[in-house]
Amino acid sequence: MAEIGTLAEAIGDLVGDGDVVALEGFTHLIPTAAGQEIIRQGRRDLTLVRMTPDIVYDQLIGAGCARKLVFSWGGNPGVGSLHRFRDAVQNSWPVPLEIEEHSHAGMANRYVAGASGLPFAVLRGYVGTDLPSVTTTIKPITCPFTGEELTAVPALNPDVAIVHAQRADRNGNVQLWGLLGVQKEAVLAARRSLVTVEEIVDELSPVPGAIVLPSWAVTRVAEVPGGAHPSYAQGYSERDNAYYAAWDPISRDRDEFGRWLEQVKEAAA
Amino acid sequence: MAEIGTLAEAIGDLVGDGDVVALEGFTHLIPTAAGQEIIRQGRRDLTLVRMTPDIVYDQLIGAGCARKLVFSWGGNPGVGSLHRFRDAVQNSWPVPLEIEEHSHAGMANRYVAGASGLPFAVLRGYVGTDLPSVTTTIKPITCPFTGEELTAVPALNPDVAIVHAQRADRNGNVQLWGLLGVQKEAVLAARRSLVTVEEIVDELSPVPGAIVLPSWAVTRVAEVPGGAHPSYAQGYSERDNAYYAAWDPISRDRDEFGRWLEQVKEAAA
Amino acid sequence: MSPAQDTGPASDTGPTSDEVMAVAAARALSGRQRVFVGIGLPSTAANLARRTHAPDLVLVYESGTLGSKPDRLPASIGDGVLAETADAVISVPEVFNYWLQPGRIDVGFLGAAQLDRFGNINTTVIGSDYHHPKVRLPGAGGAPEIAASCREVYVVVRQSSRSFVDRVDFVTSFGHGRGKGDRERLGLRGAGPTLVITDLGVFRPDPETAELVLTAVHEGVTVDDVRAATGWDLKVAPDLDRTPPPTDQELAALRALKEASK
Amino acid sequence: MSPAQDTGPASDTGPTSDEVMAVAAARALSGRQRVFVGIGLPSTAANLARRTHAPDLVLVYESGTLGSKPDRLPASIGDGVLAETADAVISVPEVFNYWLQPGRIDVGFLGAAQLDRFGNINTTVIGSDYHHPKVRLPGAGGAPEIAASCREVYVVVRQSSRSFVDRVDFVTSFGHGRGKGDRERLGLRGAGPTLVITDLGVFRPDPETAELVLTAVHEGVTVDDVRAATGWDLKVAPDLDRTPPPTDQELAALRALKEASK
Repeated sequence: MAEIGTLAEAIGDLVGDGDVVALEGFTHLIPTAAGQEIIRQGRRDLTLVRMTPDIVYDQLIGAGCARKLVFSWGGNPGVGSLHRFRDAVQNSWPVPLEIEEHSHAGMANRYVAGASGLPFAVLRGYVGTDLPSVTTTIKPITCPFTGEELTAVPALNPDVAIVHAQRADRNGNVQLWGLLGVQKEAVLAARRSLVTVEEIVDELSPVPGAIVLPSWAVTRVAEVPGGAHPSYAQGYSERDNAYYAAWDPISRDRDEFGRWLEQVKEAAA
Repeated sequence: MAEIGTLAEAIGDLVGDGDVVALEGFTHLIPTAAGQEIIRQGRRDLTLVRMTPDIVYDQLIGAGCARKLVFSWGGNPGVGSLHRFRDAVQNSWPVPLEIEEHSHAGMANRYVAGASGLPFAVLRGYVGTDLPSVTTTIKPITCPFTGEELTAVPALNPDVAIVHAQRADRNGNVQLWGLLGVQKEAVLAARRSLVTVEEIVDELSPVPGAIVLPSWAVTRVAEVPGGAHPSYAQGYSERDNAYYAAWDPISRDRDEFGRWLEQVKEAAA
Repeated sequence: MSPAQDTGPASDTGPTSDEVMAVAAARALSGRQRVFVGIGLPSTAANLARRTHAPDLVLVYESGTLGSKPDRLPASIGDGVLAETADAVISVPEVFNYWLQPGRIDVGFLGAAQLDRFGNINTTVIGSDYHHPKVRLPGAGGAPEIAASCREVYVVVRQSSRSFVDRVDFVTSFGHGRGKGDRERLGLRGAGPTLVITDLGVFRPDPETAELVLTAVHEGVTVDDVRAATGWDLKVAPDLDRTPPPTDQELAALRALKEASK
Repeated sequence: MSPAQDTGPASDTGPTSDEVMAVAAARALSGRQRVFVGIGLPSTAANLARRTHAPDLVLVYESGTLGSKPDRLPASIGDGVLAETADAVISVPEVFNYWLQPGRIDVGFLGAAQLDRFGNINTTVIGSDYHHPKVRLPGAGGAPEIAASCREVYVVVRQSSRSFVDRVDFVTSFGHGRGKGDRERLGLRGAGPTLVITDLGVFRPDPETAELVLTAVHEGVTVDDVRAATGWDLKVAPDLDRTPPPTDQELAALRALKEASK
């Protein structure tokens, strides 16, 4: 049964230095508030896993929380580059950042394998590209029936998965809808999980397109209205496109970013 | 784009003698009317694929349409045995029936592989059982990362998949809800597909828990109200438990079954 | 003397042997356990438990329902009431891959046509030749992977010397193989059958050998009755228990469940 | 002389080079094609096509939407308007496994940071050392499998001698490798890049060698302009076309789409 508590408690209890942490949400329901709480609590040496490390990971990387990034697309969507990510890769600032780079199909299947209790997944992927020459977690595998060669990728089983959802009930059952990304897979693949939600309600009335994560598949729920800002929570908020644009100059300059970081650290969760 | 037509035309156009045919629907939305139309059109030498060959396949097997059955559980749910199935396996009546026997997890994953354009699927399955000794489509596979041995099963790619759904719109987009079974996977795995529906509507209004199969993923749609009887279509009909019970004495006796068969053949689609 | 055969519930009669079995099986479930429920006796027992002492029990059906709360006994694993009352409805591939396979389910609740001394289950064929069986049974369904992946397996089965055999004709679902350590050798993660409940008594695997041992007899059943209905040289636990008879409350709840499903 | 650089739409001005490119790319789509759409230029072109000559175009986005019908340009592949107007919303694993991988999509519409003479795409790093790149780009996203599995791939990219190179620094998405037959040798099922549209012209692979050949130039662009913006010894098709300029209708539709997305 998921325990319901505050965001600060949840991060304190679930995320430790050196953990493998996946914050998921595919352009929708990105758990940015949880990422900023990780910054505030000063976690270090994290292996950050995420298909699309956008602003939320640019912030964590710039704050020096990460030792390694496992990802498939790192950009500020609709705007351009993630400058903190680039600065870390190109200049090891503020700390060196190891990367493990995949494609979306590969990352999605790695979560599926993790959620399924399998050590690997099979896909038609990466063929002819230079990714297998730089990423050790891509290997060939042969079909035992046809002899055809395909590609295998290992399961992702993060220590902690963090996602944002629209609602939970008081028993900790979680409901989300709209673009679903890989949130279910990330939660099910992880050893521990935190779901931040827009609101906690008495009853989860059915919503078209919604999925439910039963309370017993979730470790912790925290009510964090607006916790996905600047992304959005369908039915609750709109994407703040101006914030994505405004992030570019903050991210581009180490001093600007430093001032942003001080503000985040001073803010209460 | 799915073409909309009659059931009789659809079976005539899509199902040929010797085809591999999957009628799916996991206790809900079983396309029984389509099965009876296959009987009526006198198809022979079919390889019938279905996780739960219940009454619909007992009828097809008893009518002599099938050469082979690929399945994981063959019973009259809540009642007992499928006597036409047993008579075919034990006594080759009316024709011999080859069987390829799996577990539900294996069959489900075979459809998933088929829908995914992969030649095989991996699962933790069949270990220690006698199934691999009698079924050639179960093989070991080794994880290229951990060295662990798992089980592989080949993809299912039927010539035709037939499912029943609640609704379609006039463009052939299909909507179904309630227990979803493996219908999506069966349709996507097959070369051709037929969806019988309770009704064709102007617009598919959203329904909680519903999925949509876009028209371009379906070959043919036919309006067949009650086409899932004696199973049910959530929101349209109730399961006819009395019919399941009444099937037992019909199925148990070759002559009783013969009389039933004559009635089906005389009925128009 | 054995209890009366099941001739249908009647509120003024004592418990039938099937009712004793259902109540005993229901009592084995408790708390917030996640139970993967097969249809028939397991479903009856799991629903009875949820309606009596274990209201928080999470019922998972292979038709794709998580947390079903039916108010009557479902007629099949696909009964609409399971979907309508579930916390989540998912596809069949998902229930097996995301929920069963990773070991998220505490108890797999299975029936059997044949069960052997090491808890192996046969629901495939009776007779030694698979290709020319004496009786063709329904087959595996979800059972092989339920037996492999749940943390524990409870089996509920009507007992006779034909169903309780030394060695099953066909291993549909792996129990303890030919003895202790076989599951570990095969890399199976769950503990396998830890409890077998029949219409005569209760059996548990011997911790040393994994052989099923009689640990309790139901009201009105003797050890000799059980031996007569067992196809191997049955061992009896030194501290043999007697199953307390169904309480009035349990019996009423069971009969109400069955009545509501008519 | 090249057309004016893109300085934002204004209804009383002629088409910018980006607008010419978007219109040319939109024209390449037709009928009921299923198009897997990347964000940016591909999304603009695909939406323009749907709003003009190809209303039945099926737009598939990797965020998990099948048949999106946005009334404005989505700001990202996860824009809410894509989900709200879709025929079906599915998970990200499903879009890649059930819809892209089996070859259900007709056209994969991709952008590129670098594109080489054989249509290979780089969106990973600029510089020869992956571990110490000159410029770290966003990476692969969905592109490697889009390039592998769609029946055809169209690339739309702003052209310069830096982006149009003899050989990409890193093969993020496989085009035609080092020439004709490489895709078949690797077992790739789709035809790969069959069309490249830039702000200067249109390129197609030579049927004999798979090398990209200039097949059309846009209005106001000379072959020398194109050569100057190409990093290899460019071949020109003997029957070189000239792209008809955007019609008033096309331009109005494009500007309306962009305006609505503000």
